Amino acid sequence: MNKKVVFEAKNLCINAVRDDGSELSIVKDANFKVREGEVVALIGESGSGKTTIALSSLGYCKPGLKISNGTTSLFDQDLTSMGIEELRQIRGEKVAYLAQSAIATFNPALKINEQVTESAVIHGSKTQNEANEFAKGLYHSLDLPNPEFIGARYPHQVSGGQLQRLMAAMALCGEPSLLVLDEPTTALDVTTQIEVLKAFKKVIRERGAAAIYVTHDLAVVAQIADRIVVLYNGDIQEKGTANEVISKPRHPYTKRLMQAVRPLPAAGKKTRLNKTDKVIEIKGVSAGYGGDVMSKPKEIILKDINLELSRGEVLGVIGESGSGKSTLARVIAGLLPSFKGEILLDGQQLKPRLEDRPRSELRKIQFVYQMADTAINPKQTIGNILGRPLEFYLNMYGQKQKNRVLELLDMVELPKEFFTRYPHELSGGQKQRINLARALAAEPEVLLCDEVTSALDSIVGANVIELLRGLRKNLGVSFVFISHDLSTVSAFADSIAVMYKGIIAETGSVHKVLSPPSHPYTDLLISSVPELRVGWLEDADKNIQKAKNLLEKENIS
Amino acid sequence: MSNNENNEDKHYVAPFSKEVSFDELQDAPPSGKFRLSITGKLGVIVVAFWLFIAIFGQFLAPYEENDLPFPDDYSEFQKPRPGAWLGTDVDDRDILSRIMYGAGRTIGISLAGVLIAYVIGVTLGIGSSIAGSRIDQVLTQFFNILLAIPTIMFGLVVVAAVGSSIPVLIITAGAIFSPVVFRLSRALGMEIMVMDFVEAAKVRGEGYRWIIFKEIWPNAAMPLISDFGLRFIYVILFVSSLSFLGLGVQPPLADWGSMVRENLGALQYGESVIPILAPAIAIASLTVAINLIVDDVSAHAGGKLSGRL
Amino acid sequence: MFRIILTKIAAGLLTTLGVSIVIFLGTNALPGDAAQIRLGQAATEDSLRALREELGLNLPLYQQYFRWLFNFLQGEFGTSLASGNVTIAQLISDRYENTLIVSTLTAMIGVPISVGLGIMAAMFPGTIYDRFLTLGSVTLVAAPEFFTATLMVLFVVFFLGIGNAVVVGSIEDKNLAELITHFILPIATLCLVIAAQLIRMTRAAVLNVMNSPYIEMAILKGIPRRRVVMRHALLNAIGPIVNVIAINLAYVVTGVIVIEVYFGYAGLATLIVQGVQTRDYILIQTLGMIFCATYVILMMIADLASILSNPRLRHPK
Amino acid sequence: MSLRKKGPKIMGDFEFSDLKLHQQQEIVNAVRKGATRRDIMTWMMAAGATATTGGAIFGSASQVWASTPKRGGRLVCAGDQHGPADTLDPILCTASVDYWRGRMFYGNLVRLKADLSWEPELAEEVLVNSDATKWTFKLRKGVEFHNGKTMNADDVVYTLSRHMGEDTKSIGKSQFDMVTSVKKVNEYEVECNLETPNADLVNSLGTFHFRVVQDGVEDFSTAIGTGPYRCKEFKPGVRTVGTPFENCWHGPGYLDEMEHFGIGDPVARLNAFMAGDVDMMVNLPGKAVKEVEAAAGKEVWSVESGRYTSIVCHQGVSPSNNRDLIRAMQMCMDRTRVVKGELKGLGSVGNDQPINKAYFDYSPDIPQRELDLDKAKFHFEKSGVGSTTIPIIAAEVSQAATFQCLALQREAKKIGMNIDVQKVTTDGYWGAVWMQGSPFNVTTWNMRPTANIMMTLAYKSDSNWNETFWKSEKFDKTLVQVRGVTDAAERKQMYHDLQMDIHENGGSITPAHLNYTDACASYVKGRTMVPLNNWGGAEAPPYIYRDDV
Repeated sequence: MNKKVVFEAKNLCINAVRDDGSELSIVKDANFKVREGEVVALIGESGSGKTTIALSSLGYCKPGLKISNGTTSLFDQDLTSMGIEELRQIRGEKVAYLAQSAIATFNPALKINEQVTESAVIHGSKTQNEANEFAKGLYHSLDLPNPEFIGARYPHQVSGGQLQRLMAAMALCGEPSLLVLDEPTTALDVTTQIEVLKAFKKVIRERGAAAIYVTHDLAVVAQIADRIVVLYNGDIQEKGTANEVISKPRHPYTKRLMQAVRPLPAAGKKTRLNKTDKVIEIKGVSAGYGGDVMSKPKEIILKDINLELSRGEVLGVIGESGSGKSTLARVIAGLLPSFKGEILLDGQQLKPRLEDRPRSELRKIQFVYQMADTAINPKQTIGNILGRPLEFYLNMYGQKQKNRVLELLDMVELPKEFFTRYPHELSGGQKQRINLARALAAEPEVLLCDEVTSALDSIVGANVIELLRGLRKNLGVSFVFISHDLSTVSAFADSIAVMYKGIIAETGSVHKVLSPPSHPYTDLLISSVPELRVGWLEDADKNIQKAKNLLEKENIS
Repeated sequence: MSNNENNEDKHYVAPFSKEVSFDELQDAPPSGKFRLSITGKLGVIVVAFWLFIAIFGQFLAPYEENDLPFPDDYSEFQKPRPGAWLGTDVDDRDILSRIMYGAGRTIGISLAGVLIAYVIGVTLGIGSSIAGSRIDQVLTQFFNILLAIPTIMFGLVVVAAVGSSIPVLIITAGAIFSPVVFRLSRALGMEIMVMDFVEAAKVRGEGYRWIIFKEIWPNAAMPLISDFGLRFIYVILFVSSLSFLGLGVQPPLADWGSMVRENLGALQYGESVIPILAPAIAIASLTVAINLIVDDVSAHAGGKLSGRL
Repeated sequence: MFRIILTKIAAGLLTTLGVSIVIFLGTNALPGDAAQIRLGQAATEDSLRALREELGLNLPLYQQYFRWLFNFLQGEFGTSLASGNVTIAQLISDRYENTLIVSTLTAMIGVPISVGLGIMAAMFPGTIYDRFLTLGSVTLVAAPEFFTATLMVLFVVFFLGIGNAVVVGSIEDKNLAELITHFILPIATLCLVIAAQLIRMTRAAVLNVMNSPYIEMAILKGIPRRRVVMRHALLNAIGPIVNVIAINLAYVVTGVIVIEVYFGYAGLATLIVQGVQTRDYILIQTLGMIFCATYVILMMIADLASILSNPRLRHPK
Repeated sequence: MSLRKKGPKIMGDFEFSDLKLHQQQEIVNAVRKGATRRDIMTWMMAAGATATTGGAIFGSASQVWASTPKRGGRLVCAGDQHGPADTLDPILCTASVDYWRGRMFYGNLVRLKADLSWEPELAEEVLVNSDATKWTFKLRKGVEFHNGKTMNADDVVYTLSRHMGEDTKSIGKSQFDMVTSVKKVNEYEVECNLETPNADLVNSLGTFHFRVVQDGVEDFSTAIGTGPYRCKEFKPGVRTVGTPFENCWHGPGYLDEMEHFGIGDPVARLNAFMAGDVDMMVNLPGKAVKEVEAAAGKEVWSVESGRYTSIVCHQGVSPSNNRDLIRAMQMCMDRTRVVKGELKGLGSVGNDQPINKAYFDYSPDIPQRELDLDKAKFHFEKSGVGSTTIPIIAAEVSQAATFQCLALQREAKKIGMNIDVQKVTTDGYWGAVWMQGSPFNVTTWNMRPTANIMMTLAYKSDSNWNETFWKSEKFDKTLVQVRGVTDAAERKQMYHDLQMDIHENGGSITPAHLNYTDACASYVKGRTMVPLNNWGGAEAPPYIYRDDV
């Protein structure tokens, strides 16, 4: 209680200035404090203003935003009244920032060490040599491989997880009193996320720095935060110690957030399936990139894949990035022709190449992309987007087409007014629903869903899964549901295929796959899913290490 | 709201009502529909003015392009005065009328030339970007070769071989500028081709026509339009460079480039500089106006971060 | 990386080869053949036939092409048709010095200044300085070269009273001061011409990079503006900037016809105009090849520069 | 008939430098002591100059005469079009830059004077037989080429024979094609035998293409001639530099160095001249005359000439062979505007025939055709052309070439004649348009040494350059006959008839004769006034000097 206040926001209001000069309130009257050695989590969904608030602690607003009222202060110094030069002295020196994507925030043209040390050197707190030594120490404590030499590399030469940790080093090199971490683990695979989280926690504790941790993931917050501030639409809804907020949420919004947290991986409800009615059979398929069409590719991604999908079944495909799960979907869709093996649709062999497949076959398999932002054409109205498959596959025109589009909108729980709107007028979740509706318009037998929820906030994602469940029940469509998120998959799928380095590591019903003894990689995945309880991180570590060791042995043999 | 030290550390719950649903928030409004800045609007006004003159100028002009306002006066480059509001030119003709006649010719030639360049460049560029690597390589290599040939030299040889006439100028300009347009539209096409929505159309089984006209074109249009403006300026410059070498629009036909050219020599000794500079100012006003619009179109995004330095 | 460089060089050679075919076929499609032009009005059937045989014009087109290409590669450009007895090599060697001095000095003076101004504009976007520069370069882009040149002459020579309105005499006879006064105008005009485009493109390239997250990161690290622009932004903008520089330098060598005519000095660009006027196909072919090769080489250098400036290509994983 | 003339020394038309050194000094001294114009004239006539030339010039230029040619200095001369086709081979010369260079480096057998009469130069004596079919040239002895060789008959025979034969490339061959043989009589005597009489042959030999070169020379990358300057540097299309040739038979050139190059663009050329970067420029546009006259130390160098610009009416095709249409167009031509508006008075009104008062044989008795819309209308209606468009193909082949078409078009519109001026590029005009069958197109002619040469080239039925395709047996006959006529009155009448014939029945609409108008700095002295080309007929190099050294 008596600890010194490092950062304080008082009645902070931040507005966005539109092109026409009108203003939109982004942060409304926010008040909170960060004390020495304390980690305060700002939690909320996209658009809640959490990043905006976090950045205000560096005296910074994104272009187009401005502080309209209130103050932010660092060690009782008012940041809002400082000039650019004064702010420059503080940034990097007293307060440091860690962004969501290290790949984007590292300058590709400069060596890592220069970027890590430059802030400290420029602010004069260290000489270049001191900074170099200090950085090496940080690399050690962040468990980076090759700490002596990693700094001499360029950003593209190290992995994403390492880069994320290097960004922590970059922030810590100036020994700041306040760290601002903006979703620093969100872009990472589950297994990597745990490692990075662990490293962050370790250095924060070691250095005794205060931190503002911005995230939408309650489970992550539970592992690292001392206090939690819950935001919605620029307003603080609830704040308190981590324990209090997580164990006894009081505000309805906080409660909703808690509900949306993915349940632990467990077998979902059993659906009765006719296992003999196969929609898709994949037999010995191999595929890869490079080289000529139909000949053996230069880089093989998928090796000898065998899978089956019954009518009405949901097959979850899980694995980390690079495991080949998206490639599998592309092979089924015909975007990437396989060079070996065959795929059967309703017992009929599919041509490997998309161009060779008849329209009737194309209609039966529909692809749903991960990023709704890029998957729907920004220059077409929703009516056009949804109408096109209708006229293309089903020869449906005019009023009939329009009626069907409205039905589809209804089916994905969107209002009819959306018919004439453009995609940019919709929110992320709504776009993803349009994305789904477009696939459904074709009246397909199989939906290939590629990470359809991973770009969405937890509540929105949960809603989309709910929608999928309903559709499946009503329409009897089969799903190939690709995700890196074991909890989502286990909640929705009937069976699971675990992919690891281009092969199917394990496959079977959800129950079978999730219950031990399983493949060590599955084990690793299961134990890496964070639980919503304080102290899980430390507990999980043992299991994760065990799984990792097993996996290594497996690889060797 | 006043929060003292003690309040701050207490568990805080904002007031709420049961009705509030806490729905998903709308995405931040898009950085906006395209709107013109003040300078952009000024540009539009000037361009519109010149387009009007280009179409109707020859009907509104006080004289025909080679008429003499003062037949009994043998002195050129007279000061503006009633009867010749912008003065007279090197051959004692009315500059105002010639600018009005020239507007149609200059703008017409440039517009037609750029249109040809765009028809060739965009068709082949976007076609190349979706046609697959073989055709793409051949086309790219071909246009690279054309790019390597200096424009003015190319124009010179063609015009010298077949003679200078307005259709020849238009076609030559079109041919000269098509490689640049090709390169641009190919790059744009490539960029859009890898977008998921194009792939979605492919997975749907759409043919090239749909992909080109419904998926790629609407997204490529804006950048292409902004380049169109710049290209237009370059064609004006190209034709006036040819005029300098005696190969452009042939006098006595009025066109701005050759008007600048034929009057320029008198800058040292002409009685009034207004008629001498008027055609140059016409070119400058049109091109600057186009640029102002182009800047607005292309600066839609960009340059915002450096304001935070 | 060497693979990439080799591919680039191979592509450059391929382009040059393609250019040679286009130029050869293009000049062959022009009316009249070399023999007719050389003999002019004195041509008789017999003398034409004899000269065609001598020049190899009776061979099939592809053989003529290879013969020409082979000779060209050996540096045997042949004899000018217009003059009848002066070799093309002689004509070129009489002029390359002027072209070289103007293009080199323009590159040395105009390019750094323009790029610097462009960077400055990108550093302070939206300020009066930026607006002034942007508007200035827009106006310059729009001005025909001969117009800029005339204003320069009026201002520098007749108003300020320094410099020469034309380049007189040959380079060897001049001391440094004379070189400066004689070449100041063509170089200054040319600098203005290329500055217009360079400033705009540099500004755009730097601003484009300035929107990257790593620039925001640099700002948040408290890096001073100068270092953000010069080290963080510029290093990533080198590729496009070098590309624009290369295009403009190629223009300075090959496209300066108006400048050369206006300032009365003999350079390679006017030589091609004269070649066209006198229907001197051999001259057109040779100069065309030299110009295109200049362009290809400059673009190749630009490509290499942007490869070298990009660590991803320089140090593949 | 004997056309024997003798000259002890090459004579300039009006130039001080023509005089012997002691004569020059005497004049200078006399002027210093306050001698009057009359004194000088009398004195000059005693020295051999004609009274007419003396009278015309001395009055305005006594101070010029008062100064002695000075040696030294550098002169930079700016020509216009130049390029790789620049040549030092006299028989290939086509441009004024070539003519000027030729005079720097070479000499002719005879030289032409301002009134286009001739006097001996490398030939000491010229003899012709009575029917002008045999010409004999007695060569000057002791004339040295730049390489030290002495000029003799072999060199002259070689020079002249280069104009002969089917496949000669000589530009001047039409003036020499009546010559059947050139023979060396002895070391210093050459004889030409002609197929048909030509009393004007010797005038031709004074022109640009008949510069004397050394026997057997084929390489013209440098010039080995007998002229007052030797070729120090010659780069086609770049520049030419000459330095004085010490052993020149009439003395070396006055300048230490003469540099000569081309500036194609008229605006740039004028700029260069006004800025003082060049000392002389060719083709001063009429509209800049005022400026040059107003500038300190700059002078216009304008020579009245028979050069003209004209619209050609093809007599072999319709509608250009319609006499009434031609007459109507001739009467619509606003000649005053061409001369006053475009040429700014540096030219004279044309009369639809090629000969003007610059020629010796000009007939002043032909009535001047004026702008007369009433008569024009009468003829136009009579022609029956009506509203049919009359196309004129124009190119700016000389000053006013396009302008004359516009001056015609404007007036023609008033009587309902619909003229369409189709402008094409100058480049390629002579090959693609001129004499290629179009009914109306523009043309331009430089002045020729005699009226007969001029009319023969452009109007004789069998001339290659009979651009109007006019065929008149009577005209042709008279034209050939008059070459042999010695009686002055008869000759005058015959030339009058010839000119009248073209004026009345020819196919030319000739609105103006153009001066050769150039400009030079005031200190450039020793200018000649030969009206055959720019810069005083390119005859000045032996005399020109700088007054300010």
